[in-house]
Amino acid sequence: MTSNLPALVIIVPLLASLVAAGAGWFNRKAPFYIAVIALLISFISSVLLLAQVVATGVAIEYQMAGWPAPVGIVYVIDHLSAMVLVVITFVAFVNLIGNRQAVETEFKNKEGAFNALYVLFTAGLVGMTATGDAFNLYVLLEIASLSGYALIGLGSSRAPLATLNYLFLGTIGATFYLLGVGYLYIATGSLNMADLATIIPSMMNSSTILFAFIICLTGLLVKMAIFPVHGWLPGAYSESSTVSAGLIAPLTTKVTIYIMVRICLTLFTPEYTFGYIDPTDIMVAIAVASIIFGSLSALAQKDFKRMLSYIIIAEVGYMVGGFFLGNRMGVSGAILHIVNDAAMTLALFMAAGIFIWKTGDEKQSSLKGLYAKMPFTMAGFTLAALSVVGVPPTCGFFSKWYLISGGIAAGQYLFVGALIFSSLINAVLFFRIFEIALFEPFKSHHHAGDEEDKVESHHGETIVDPGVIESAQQYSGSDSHDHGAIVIKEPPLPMLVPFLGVCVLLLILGLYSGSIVNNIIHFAIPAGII
Amino acid sequence: MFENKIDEAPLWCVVPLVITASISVLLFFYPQPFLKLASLAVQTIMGG
Amino acid sequence: MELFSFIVAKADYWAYVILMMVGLYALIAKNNLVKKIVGMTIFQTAIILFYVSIGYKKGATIPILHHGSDHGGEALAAHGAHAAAHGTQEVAEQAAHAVAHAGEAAVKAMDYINPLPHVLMLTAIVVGVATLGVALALAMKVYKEYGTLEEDEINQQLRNG
Amino acid sequence: MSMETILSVKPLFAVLVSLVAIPGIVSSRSQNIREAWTFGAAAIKLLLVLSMLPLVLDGNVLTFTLVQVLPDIGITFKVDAFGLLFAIVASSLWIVTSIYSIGYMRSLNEHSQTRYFSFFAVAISATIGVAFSANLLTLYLFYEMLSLATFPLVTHHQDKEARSSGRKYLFYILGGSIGLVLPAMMITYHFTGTLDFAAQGVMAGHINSGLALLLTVMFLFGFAKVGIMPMHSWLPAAMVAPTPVSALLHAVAVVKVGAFSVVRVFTGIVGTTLLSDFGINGIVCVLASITIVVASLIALSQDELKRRLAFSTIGQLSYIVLGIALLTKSGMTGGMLHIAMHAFGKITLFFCAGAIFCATGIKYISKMKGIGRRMPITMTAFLIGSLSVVGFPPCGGFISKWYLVLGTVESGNIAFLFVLLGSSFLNAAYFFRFSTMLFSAAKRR
Repeated sequence: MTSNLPALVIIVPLLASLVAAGAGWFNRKAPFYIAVIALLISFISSVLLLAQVVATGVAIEYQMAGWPAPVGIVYVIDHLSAMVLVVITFVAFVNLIGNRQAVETEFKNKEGAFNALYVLFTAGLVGMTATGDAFNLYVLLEIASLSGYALIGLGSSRAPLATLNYLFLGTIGATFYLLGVGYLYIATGSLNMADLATIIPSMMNSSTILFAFIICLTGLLVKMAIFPVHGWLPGAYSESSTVSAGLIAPLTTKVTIYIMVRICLTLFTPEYTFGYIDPTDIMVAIAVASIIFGSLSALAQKDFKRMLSYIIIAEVGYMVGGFFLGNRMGVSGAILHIVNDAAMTLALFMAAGIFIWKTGDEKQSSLKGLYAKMPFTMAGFTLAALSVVGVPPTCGFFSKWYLISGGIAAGQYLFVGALIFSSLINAVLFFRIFEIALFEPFKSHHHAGDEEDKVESHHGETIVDPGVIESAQQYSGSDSHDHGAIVIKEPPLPMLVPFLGVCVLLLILGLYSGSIVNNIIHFAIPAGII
Repeated sequence: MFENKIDEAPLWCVVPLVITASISVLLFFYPQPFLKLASLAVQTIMGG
Repeated sequence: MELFSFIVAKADYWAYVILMMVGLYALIAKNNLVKKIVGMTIFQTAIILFYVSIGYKKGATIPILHHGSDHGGEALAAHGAHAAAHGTQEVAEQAAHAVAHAGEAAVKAMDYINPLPHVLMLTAIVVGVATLGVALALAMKVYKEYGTLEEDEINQQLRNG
Repeated sequence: MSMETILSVKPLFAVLVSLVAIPGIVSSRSQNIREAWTFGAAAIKLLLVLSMLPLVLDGNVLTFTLVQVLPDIGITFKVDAFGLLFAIVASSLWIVTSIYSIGYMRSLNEHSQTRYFSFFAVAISATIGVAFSANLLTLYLFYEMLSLATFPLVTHHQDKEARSSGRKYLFYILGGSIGLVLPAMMITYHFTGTLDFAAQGVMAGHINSGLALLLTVMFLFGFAKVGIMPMHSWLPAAMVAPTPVSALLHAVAVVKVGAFSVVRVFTGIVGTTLLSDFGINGIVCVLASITIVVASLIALSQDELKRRLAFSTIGQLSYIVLGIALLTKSGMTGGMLHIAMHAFGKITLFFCAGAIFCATGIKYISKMKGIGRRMPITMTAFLIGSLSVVGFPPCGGFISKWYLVLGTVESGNIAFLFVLLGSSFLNAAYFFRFSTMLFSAAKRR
């Protein structure tokens, strides 16, 4: 059983997507549970894998169907991929259980399709992360992308157009990657990453390899939506339903960055990437442009999810810039930020889901008075926001710490400045929301008075839990002279608890970032990088 | 402007300010704890 | 003259590059969504052709083992140089390597075209078809929503609505 | 004297105790139970802090590392003499302020008192955290925590004025800490490889004079809570907060955290040798002197009592910076003592301002004529408080001023002596003119 864990991580969601699609015809609730169970198994397996890798210190190589490398396709679980696997499966699992209500209402009669796509997308990402084969990576990339397009396309009425734009650019990106792999194959005759890594150092000067590197990297940069090829991202993420955005936004860009790290370090080897090509200056310049552009554009957004989307573009800049600093601090920061940013983005999109559940739309101006209405949700949201700003001891601070340290060590002061600038802009962005939620009285877009009923009837059943009512009474009891009668109404516990869990995780990740770096990331970076 | 009637703030307000005012005076006659701590700190910084 | 031979020697590369650019142009510059989708397909097909061409060797035969027959090998050995010109030497060696592993030491890999890129492209074609399907489905939804497939008209509607 | 480093969880508990009380505060069913939680936490905190006093007076240092967050840097607590001095001031005044808060908030029937007491507890935790920080990263962590915890307190009234003040507050405080302190800290770390506070600083030998000057100035302005001009204008704006907040936070906790951080960084990170060798301390002295004089002059013209007190605070904070930057033993002792002495004096003044507002609803000095007749106890306390702030005997403020004056004389730079004496005259002017008016005006009428 344990020896087959690497297969389990991907096969279970892959099969579950088929089962869920079929089960949807017979039972409307079954697909959801199938998806949850599959993701849970996948999550547990990846945690076990990570534990095993950390304990033994040796990468696990799993031969699919028993064919050895370099002929067969192998899955390689090392420190880096095990960690990213945990991130992917965790985000997928928590986002799904946290948004159960939204799934039931937004995808009525499409439960089978939605859950199948959801799990398939996760399977694609998991496969991309685990695979040790450059072409297999392309296939899984497309599996993830295609199910991602379908998930996003199920969103609002504007979603199909946004998705189509995403599809065009996504296809360009993936095809570029495929072309790059083709050139690699011409030059080396191999598709196995480990095999390639042994061949490439002997043919450093080959222009074919250089071309392959550039084309692969370009494809991945398009896929991760770095400035100036970011155009598809804000539309796609903000028009999709919140459940899908909560899955895709934290993972797609982050996994693509992981792929970039993997390709640059494992496939092309650090000697080639940083020693021979040395793309630091140009890549950091692109990253800086992405950070500054993303932050400034976020400032102009009125829609909450759209603002988050632009923040993601800036965060992509953090990671790309940090990685291409080429020193241990910078690369550590980039890899740590993959984990941290996934958690932060998940928390923020889950918050967006709760806001939409509460107010019915996603304009920032609809968040009026929410601190009084939902203190627990807003406490969690505040924590997530502060993490994005980079306030210690939340995790956002520590990845920024490594990134800035790396920037100083590499002498890239522009990058350091951009990071600080973006922190300040993020502070402005989120405090603007805090202000709206704190200072302006709660106003519903529904007719005054019956908004609570509206929300309830809109969502069919509302689960009222005793804790919420109790706290409502106690608040109105002790502070009865507060503005009129503000009734606290938190979202139902199945929605609130996962969200708050993720928010607390942001703190835990922050406090234990030292252990994460020392025990995992340290081993994920080749010794050649100092 | 005000009548010559004594009308202080609530007791909960007056007590603390009397306490802090007394401490302010007390510290003139008995500054030892703070003075010792400060000179100890200065000693570690400036040496000697 | 040298330039000419350079171009001719890599004719398949030039073909795929031109096709790719045609596709990319349509993807970026065309206004109609279906034309964009067509461009995307051309773009993907260009890459498929590229892969197919790198697996091909002049005069080589399909990779089915010719047991007990060696005339093919002798006849085709002369074309080894052509294979090198195609830049596929390493590929050929690799194929030889792989076949040797399979236990058929007597078979000369030079006689066969490299099947791997072709097999890979089967997958890529499937991916391409799937992408095309999703894209067309989305285009239909867009048409239902806006009643048009022209991007500028859609944008006009978005601005007004 | 035996210098020993003792491993102890006491500092951690002292920091956490008020955080632990928050669930109690939030879930209390009545106001009295809620305030009981606050008092309980405050009392335990003070006892914990005081229990460390004998050990520290014997020259020991208590440390505790909570978690190693970065290679070589942990969230680490260290209790030394200076930290303990500040912690005693903050934790003892928390109790007093809690009593005062009850009177003030209840008599004015303020809204959201639960929120108020909760964030007050967070703020006090953060203050003690700053006092007990063993390295700059830990200090930064608690400094930011304090900035954020005070935001809901400053904007407590949730009206338009509170909103714009809140913005200003965050703009200076967060802007300073993220924009200046964070990069300065990271550059320091890059060159020295450590952020631990050492007796002689850590920069010497690693950082050249130009960079040291730049970093010092970045720290000085970045810790905007110390209110060195031009980073001061958040403080008068923050006076929209309820008076107990102004009293504890803007006379003691927040502003003194700024002063404390500056002192810690100057002595523990930059180091006195580096400061004096490159003459950086002279520049700091000049900046502090300008702030002292200008703030005192502005204070003279303020009609709103709390704003006058705020500008007075800005001036007094710079005394602390000046005292340290003189780099003489007396000056430094005076600067550190001033953290305590000024705290007790200024908090009295704020309490009085709040008491006046509670009893009469008046905020402006021009309307307070003859109020001493009506509120003799309050106004006597006010007189004592202002005597202490100005530095007259028999008040605590005299002691610290005395050492500061000695410090200027020791440093041999008479100009700063004149700054001190001159500003004291200004202080006297703005307090006593006011105090005498309060007592006498009604008679004339």
